[in-house]
Amino acid sequence: AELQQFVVNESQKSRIQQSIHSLTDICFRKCITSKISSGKLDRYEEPCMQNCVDRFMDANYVVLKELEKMRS
Amino acid sequence: AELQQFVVNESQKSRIQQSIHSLTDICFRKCITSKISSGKLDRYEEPCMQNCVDRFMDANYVVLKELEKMRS
Amino acid sequence: AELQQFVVNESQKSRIQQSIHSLTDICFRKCITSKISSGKLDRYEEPCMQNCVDRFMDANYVVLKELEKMRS
Amino acid sequence: QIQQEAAVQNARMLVEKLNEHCFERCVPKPGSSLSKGEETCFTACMEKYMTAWNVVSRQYVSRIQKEAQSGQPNAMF
Amino acid sequence: QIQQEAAVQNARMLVEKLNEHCFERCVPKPGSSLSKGEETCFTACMEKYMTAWNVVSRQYVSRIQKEAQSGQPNAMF
Amino acid sequence: QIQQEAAVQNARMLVEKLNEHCFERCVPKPGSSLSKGEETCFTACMEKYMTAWNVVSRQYVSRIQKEAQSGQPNAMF
Repeated sequence: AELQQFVVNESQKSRIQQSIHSLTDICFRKCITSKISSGKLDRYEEPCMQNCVDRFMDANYVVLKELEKMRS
Repeated sequence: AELQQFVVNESQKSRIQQSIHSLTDICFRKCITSKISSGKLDRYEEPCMQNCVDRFMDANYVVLKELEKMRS
Repeated sequence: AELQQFVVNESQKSRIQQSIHSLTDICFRKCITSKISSGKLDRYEEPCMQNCVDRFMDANYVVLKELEKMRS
Repeated sequence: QIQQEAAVQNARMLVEKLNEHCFERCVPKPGSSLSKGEETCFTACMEKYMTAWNVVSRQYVSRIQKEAQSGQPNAMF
Repeated sequence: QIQQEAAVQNARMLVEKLNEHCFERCVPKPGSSLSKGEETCFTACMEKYMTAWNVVSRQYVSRIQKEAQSGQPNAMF
Repeated sequence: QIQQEAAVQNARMLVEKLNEHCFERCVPKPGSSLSKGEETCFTACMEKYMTAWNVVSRQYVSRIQKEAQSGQPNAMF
């Protein structure tokens, strides 16, 4: 049972890592659009990255709600 | 032998599923280009999706024929 | 130990194959931009593909140097 | 159990792709909340993507069945 | 050992994505060597991508924790 | 047998990528059949992609060999 729990935890962690990579990919493309001249995120880019994560999760939530509606 | 058959079938099914996801990805990008205002596929989009699948398979067939020519 | 060596070699080979596919993908997109009219690489495309591989590796090397600097 | 695993995997893949496409299309500049227009676009896009997936499934499966019957060389992809 | 394997896998993925994005952005036409400008762009882009990855990690993890506490349905993605 | 498996996997990947790129480039609007022009483009594109893959292979392998000899830190990617 302990081993099983370990496997579940690890695969959950790996799914979270995967999502973080994928979100960074998507949001970098959306938010970092101007010429790259500094290594810092500027005052437009940082909130854009944060909003991008939150709006993606909101949108994901919309999908889940709709899928539930369909099932019932 | 039964188990082996089961594994073969499952991996074939998974390859088909994979192709369907990949084709939907490619053809959605090609055929759904105007502003999204309805959940239905319109009279241009639906045949475009169908043709996209068939033409992709035709093109795939061209590749296979050429590969065979090269080998011989 | 022999089996282990075999697994290491195979997974290294598979990583190299993976890199080749990924580089072909990236560099084809960068270097083959004009209308496709011949199966040969033209006099601009071939050196572009070669430079693309080398510059990608250079850039990768820049990343590794920076990561090392950070660690120390 | 393996089959169930595969079905979950399949559904997850569909939702993942759908999210990517529809977020890309419907939320060009993510703001401090999802606007009504973005949400409407997203719901429509989601339906469209699932319909498109169904159309592709039907077309693809009927095509490989036809090819299998006519004894054409099997498609690798 | 599995955990270490996972950490290496994670770092490799980050470097891979970063390389793809920054090469795409900073080296539009690969020449016979990496120019000074390309290298500067690449170093900045690398730092930016890693910062972005950190911002996403923090935002994402705090969001799923909030959702877990409020008992919302678990996100599939 | 594992090696053969790997070779098949490798060939499949090449065909898959080639199809994606060339379909994208040569069939902008899929019609009710593959036109002669589309097919010609596709055959040329296929040859070009395979040549490109060969050029990349040669260049990449010779580069990592050179790096291995000069004892440079190993590239992660």
